[in-house]
Amino acid sequence: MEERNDIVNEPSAHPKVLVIGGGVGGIRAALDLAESRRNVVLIDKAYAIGGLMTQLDRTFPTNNCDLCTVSPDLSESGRQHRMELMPMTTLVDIQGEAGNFTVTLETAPRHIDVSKCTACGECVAKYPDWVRFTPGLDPRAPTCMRYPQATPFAFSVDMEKVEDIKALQAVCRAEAILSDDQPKTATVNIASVVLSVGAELFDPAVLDHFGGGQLANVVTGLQYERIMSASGPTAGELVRPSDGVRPKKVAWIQCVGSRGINRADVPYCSSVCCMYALKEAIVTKERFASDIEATIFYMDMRTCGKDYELYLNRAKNDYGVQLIRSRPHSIIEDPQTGNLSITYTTDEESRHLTEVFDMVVLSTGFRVQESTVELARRLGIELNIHLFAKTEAFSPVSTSKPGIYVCGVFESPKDIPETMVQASAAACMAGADLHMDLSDPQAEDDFPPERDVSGEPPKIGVFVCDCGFDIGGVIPVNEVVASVAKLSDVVVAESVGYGCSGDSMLRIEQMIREHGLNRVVIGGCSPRTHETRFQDLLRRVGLNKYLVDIVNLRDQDTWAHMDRPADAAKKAEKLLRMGITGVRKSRPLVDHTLPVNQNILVIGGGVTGMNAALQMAELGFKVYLIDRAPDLGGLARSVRSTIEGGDVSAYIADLVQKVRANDKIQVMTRTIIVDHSGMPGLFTTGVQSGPRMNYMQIQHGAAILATGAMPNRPKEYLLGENDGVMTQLDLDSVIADMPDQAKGWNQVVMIQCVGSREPGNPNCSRICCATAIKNALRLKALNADTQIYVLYRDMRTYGFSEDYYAEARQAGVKFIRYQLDDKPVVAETDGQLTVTALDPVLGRRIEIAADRVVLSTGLRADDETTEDLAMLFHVARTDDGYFLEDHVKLRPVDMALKGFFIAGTAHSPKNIKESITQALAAAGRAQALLAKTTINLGASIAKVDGNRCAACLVCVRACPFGVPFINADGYSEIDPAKCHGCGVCAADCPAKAIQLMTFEDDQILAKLDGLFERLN
Amino acid sequence: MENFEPEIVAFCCHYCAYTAADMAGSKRLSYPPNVKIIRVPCTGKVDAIHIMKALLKGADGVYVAGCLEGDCHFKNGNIRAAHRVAYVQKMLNDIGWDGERVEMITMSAGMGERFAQTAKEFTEKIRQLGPSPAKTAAGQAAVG
Amino acid sequence: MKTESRLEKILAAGHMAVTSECGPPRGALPEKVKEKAEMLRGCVDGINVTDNQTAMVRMSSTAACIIIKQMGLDPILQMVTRDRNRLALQSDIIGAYAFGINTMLCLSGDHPRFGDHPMAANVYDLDSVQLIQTVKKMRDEGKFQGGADIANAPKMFIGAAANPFADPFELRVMRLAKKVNAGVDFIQTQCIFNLDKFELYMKQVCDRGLHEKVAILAGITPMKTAGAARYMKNKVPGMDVPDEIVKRMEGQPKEKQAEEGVKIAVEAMQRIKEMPGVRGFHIMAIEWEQKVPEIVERAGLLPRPEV
Amino acid sequence: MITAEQKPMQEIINCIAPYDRILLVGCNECVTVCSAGGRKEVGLLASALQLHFLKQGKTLDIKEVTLERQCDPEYVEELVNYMDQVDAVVSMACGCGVQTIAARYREKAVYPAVNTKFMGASERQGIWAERCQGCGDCVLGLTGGICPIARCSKRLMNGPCGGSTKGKCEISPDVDCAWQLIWDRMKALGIEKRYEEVMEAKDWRTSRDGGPRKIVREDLAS
Repeated sequence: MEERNDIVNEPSAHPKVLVIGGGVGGIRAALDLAESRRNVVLIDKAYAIGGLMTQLDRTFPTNNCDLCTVSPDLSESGRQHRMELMPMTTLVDIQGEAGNFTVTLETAPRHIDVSKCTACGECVAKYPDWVRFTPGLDPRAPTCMRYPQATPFAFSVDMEKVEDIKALQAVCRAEAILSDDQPKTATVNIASVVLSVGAELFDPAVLDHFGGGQLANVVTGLQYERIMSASGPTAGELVRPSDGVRPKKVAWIQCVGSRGINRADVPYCSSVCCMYALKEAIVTKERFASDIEATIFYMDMRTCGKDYELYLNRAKNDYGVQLIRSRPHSIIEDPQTGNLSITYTTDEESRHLTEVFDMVVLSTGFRVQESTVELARRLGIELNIHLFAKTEAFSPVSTSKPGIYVCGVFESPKDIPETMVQASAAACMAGADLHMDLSDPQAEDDFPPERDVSGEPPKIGVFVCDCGFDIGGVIPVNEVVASVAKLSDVVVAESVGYGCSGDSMLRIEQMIREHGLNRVVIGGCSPRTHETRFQDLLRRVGLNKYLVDIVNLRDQDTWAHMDRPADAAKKAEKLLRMGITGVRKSRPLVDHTLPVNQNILVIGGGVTGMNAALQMAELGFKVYLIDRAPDLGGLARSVRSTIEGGDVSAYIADLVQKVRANDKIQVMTRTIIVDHSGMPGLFTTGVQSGPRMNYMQIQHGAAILATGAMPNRPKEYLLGENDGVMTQLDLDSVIADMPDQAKGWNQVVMIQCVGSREPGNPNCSRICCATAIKNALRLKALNADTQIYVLYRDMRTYGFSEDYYAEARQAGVKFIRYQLDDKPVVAETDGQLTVTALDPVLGRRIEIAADRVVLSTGLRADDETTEDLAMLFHVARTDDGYFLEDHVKLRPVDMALKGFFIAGTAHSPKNIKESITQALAAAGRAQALLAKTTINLGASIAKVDGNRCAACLVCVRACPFGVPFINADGYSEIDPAKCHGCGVCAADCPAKAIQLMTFEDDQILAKLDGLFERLN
Repeated sequence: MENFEPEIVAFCCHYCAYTAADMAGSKRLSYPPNVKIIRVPCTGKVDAIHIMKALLKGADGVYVAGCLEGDCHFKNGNIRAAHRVAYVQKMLNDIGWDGERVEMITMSAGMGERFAQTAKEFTEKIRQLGPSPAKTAAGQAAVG
Repeated sequence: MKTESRLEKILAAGHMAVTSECGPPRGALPEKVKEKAEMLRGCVDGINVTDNQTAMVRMSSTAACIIIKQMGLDPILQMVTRDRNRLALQSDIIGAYAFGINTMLCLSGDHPRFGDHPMAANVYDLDSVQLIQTVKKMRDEGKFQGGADIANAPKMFIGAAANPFADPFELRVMRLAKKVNAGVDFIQTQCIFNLDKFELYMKQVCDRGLHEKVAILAGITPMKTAGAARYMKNKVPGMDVPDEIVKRMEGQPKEKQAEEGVKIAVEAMQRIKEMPGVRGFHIMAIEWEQKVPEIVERAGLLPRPEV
Repeated sequence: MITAEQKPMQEIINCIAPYDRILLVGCNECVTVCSAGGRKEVGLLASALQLHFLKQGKTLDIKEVTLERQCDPEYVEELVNYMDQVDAVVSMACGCGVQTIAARYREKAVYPAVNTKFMGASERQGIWAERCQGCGDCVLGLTGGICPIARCSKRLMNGPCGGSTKGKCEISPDVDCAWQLIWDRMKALGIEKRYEEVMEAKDWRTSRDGGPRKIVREDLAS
């Protein structure tokens, strides 16, 4: 990847996809496109990509530091040759149509030649005012880069403020400062556009009742994130802005500017604030002091994502976060202390309550920027009433203009995993407008030739990250470094800040060159996530990538032992010693590759599976779509209408017809999976099909699990005993098929969270609140006089479905809140159903005679199916039986087993629109994998020393995959293309003739030597 | 031996136990820092010699942590490992050591809690058993 | 007549022969031998003396045979190839013959694993077929196995065992034929409980005409208790005890089981008598020798003919 | 191959207890194949012994060497440079290897660390079974390729004894009845008839019974 500041006038023969917005969504979309062999231009008006996420301290539900999780992705983008990154660039014009647009892009001057800038920081040190960015609260961040791992890692000069350009140029030893840099314009031929421009967070300064932006200790959620962040203005210390003292009582106020009817409010729900407030509260207690009181004032707790309810329970039960259901109406500051009084009322108490806090965090939601509205106008796409990009339920990432797709918050408010899913989906759609370039070989190997280090004695460089405060906040990194610096063969030992940041990487490269290092030890986070990054670093300096060892100082030391810092430091030293002694024995190795099978197996023929199949077929892949049911359609066949009024039945019928008619899709119904083998890119799955259960084997390179979920039907509230009690799904068909019957009902009671959010099935089913509202509105439309009561715990009409919640209230639907420990009671006397519940507003129990009681039973995992498949495929599941993605945040459709993807309700409960989105995303991710013509098997394969081999056959018999054989020369031979790298043969070989590369015995023993301080 | 802090080596398979250990870290689950992990692709890779050498070089306890039965990424490496650990336990008993100093543990990648819990339990067990006989015996000197 | 054997004479005269056995004591107790042998006087034509039966050390078979011979009875010398090589076997045969012992049974013997010296070396220089050959060669050619001449060669009436119930069943008749080829004169079978299977065996024996070349004495064992029946069914290799026999024993109260056992034995003998090719009975009343006269009588085989 | 299995640990420990410096010698032939005395077992035994003596307070110096073949003097010669650094030798080879070392290095005590068991074949991973007793006069051609001497508990040459039950030997249900196997093979080969030919008493002179044996190939030995 090169940053392009020069004029680019691409010939139309090589069209590209334009991705607008360099946040996590845009990066994901661009990466997916580049991986699937499409050329991409990624533009962002900021001067480094990363977006909002890089400003966050930690993300839920894992409470990881975002910088650490996102930076490998950013660096990944840094090595994609098909990607042009254009920071400080905006779109000024677009002409043409889908498949053949011409866009005009304008790049603002940076005044720095990024190809020369080494990000040394000298310019800022000397002239801090001449830099531009204001991250978070402090106008002058410790560095002038937006965050330490910024890509590209170059500075930008604010020419407006520069008084003496010559002086500035003089401090730059790299001669990178350009005095006469000018804006540049480029026209590019593109096939499609992905819009991932995000949104800004609401500025609460306009709200008088919350201090109007004047109160020092009232901050927004994002400001609070910056305060907590290790790269933030307080260097990771949690202190009050007014006096720099750590607060003892912190309050969060939810829905600030959202779900409101007041001036400056928006009516929709911003979807993410409940979770981020909970996260900030937990992290506050976890990282700073468990005795800090954390109180959240909320309207409804909307923790309806995958496993989010568990997170809510953790916040309440394990961390003691106070949750007060209320809407505070004012904050008053004590001018002496800077403390803040919050006045609020609750359902239960009619009088005003007041409580004093040291600090108040306003959970502000998303707003579309004015510049985005302008961009939409320029692009010619329609916006919805809230000024977000308009999409349809059955085409969730398509804007009103063909060829322009949208993902992320600009489509609707959403969190990171949903953004990632949508980004992959949008990339998949945008990619379909542009043929995959299979003729072009994958240009990857422009690394310099490898230096032969075989004759050299080990020269080791040890580089230890402090990972912000995650490592450096627990152990004295410099002391630990000093303690290992004296070990033999260690030439350099240094602490490098964020090891994965651009400048640190550069520093390491420089040290390797300078000292002629031939072995490198990195102390930082888990090699599971960061090994590739540092392996690439070695390749860049001409060293074999297997000459580096990553010592897991964070995940397996400082994180786990933060309560015992002295012991953690000792352990860090020992782990580093192990790394050093181990890496001395490492050898240069060559990776092995195999061709990829281009077929895809889609399991599950519901809406999700069919969409994924169609999309893959569209992209030109052969699809096997299997379902154990006799017909396609899945659960959606029992849904008639979406909340927006879309006709689901007609949609399904059309979808089935398209799938059946597509000659690239082989549909196999009544089919079950019986066996599975192979490796990513080369799987073989055995299925039995049809009434005779005929066996056949499917060869495929990847698979999408879209097995769906089951409608829940718990035996509660007389369900199944009384005909007047039904589920929302039942009601859906009554309304559609027997409207006259429904019209005659006088009173209908709906009960939410039946069989969800309680012991046994602790998670939220996500879809039921909107479904209840949808059906309530449909009933009201049939007969406005029907009285409808919705008994609920929290109304979770996230995003724009909040509109329908408001509409339902206006239509006279009554909402009565109940508690888990005081559930409503449904009884039947003389054929009359009655529902009794405590009305918290009235403060007494009410009894409602009901013609129908409708239970919102939601979904539960198809436990049997997922268990069977998990066993067959060796993939993981959550505790409640849904498939588990590889990374809940950043890889929500990939599974840990490479080549496997999940989509739809097999992942977690979701509505049709969300399921389709994930289906497209899975298809996109799968094609990115299949676009690779070869699959890298790595170098971790077993190797036989023919001289030692006794041809005893132990390996031949021990290998779980039957790979070794005794060759014509009379010794065991292991085909590297077939070896899975488990090492069983190496462990069993009685002649010790087999070594598993990268895990050789001498390396393992050397690590033990390092641990026990027997260095030789 | 009031302040005896055992030194423990854990051979962890990449796919399950090592990931579970990372998981324990990301959940900030505390466990004894005595445990030092050596990553292996599969517990089936752990040679009986590795365990013996770890003890010889000074480990007070060694455990091998792999996937749950039936979940091995390589079909049955964890079962093989369990047999080897049993073999080493017998060998240790035969030479007058305590076979309890080595153990096979299984867990899935998502079981951060179990990783932390078993690390605690094993460390506690070794603490009860006391320092490695290699350390306590008089006249010990550096070996191998 | 090949020999002086009483058994040979009985058979030659066309009588149903009856033999029984007595196990020598585990100690130098000649009176024990006499006591047991005395019980059999007058009701059998020959008394087998076992050779370290079940691989437990007992008084030597040769010595016990001498004692019985000296009582005026007719011992049958059992000899297993497990404990002695061909030198010892042949010298013992000569020695026995020197005391007038003229009938013997050639066996391979139970494996030492089952006895009280499982650590003992397992000789098996010869197997039972080869022992038959050896004894025959000594008798008919007057030569040792190694080929040298014998002065006053022992003339032994040669017996061997056969188990009609061991596996593989199809080999049992062939194995009998092999022993016949080797020169065996009479056969004592394993205890017979499964009469149908024995009948089938005998039919095959007769079909091949083997019954004309060798005298087959059917093995009979009376069971004392239901427990014994179960034990033999489940634990003794090569023993075929049908379920109905076990059930029949179990169907009786404890005190009547012994009587039932005798009854089963007698009924079996009645039926076997009618089977073509059967030339007599070998009654193995282990540690229950006193019952033999009663059984022989109830089977209608008393008194024993004089020859 | 010749099979062997490691001696009880205590026995080995007792043997070497008087010594401080041990040469532990493996063999890359049969004992490697049967996982009794190859490079891996040498490493394991060495560490086990060191651990044992460490507990006694003694640092046992063990040198580990695995020879290509311990029963050839030329290979055994490779040990010569170690001999002045060790007090005793422990061999993990079969008895042949132990004796070859003993013959070459007369002044050093040599102890076997394995019990040499039998000539056998592997049935599957980790299981070896006896197949040959080296009788010196092979009868396999007569017995359908299954040796009654090595595989019948009683070395019976003329058919199964009365203890053969369902294809198993009377001594254990884990042991196949050799004669059942022979009979099955004979049937498969269509040579059942041959069974009835009496196999004469065997001449055991060609076996161990004839005294220690030697093979001399004049053409090679000259």
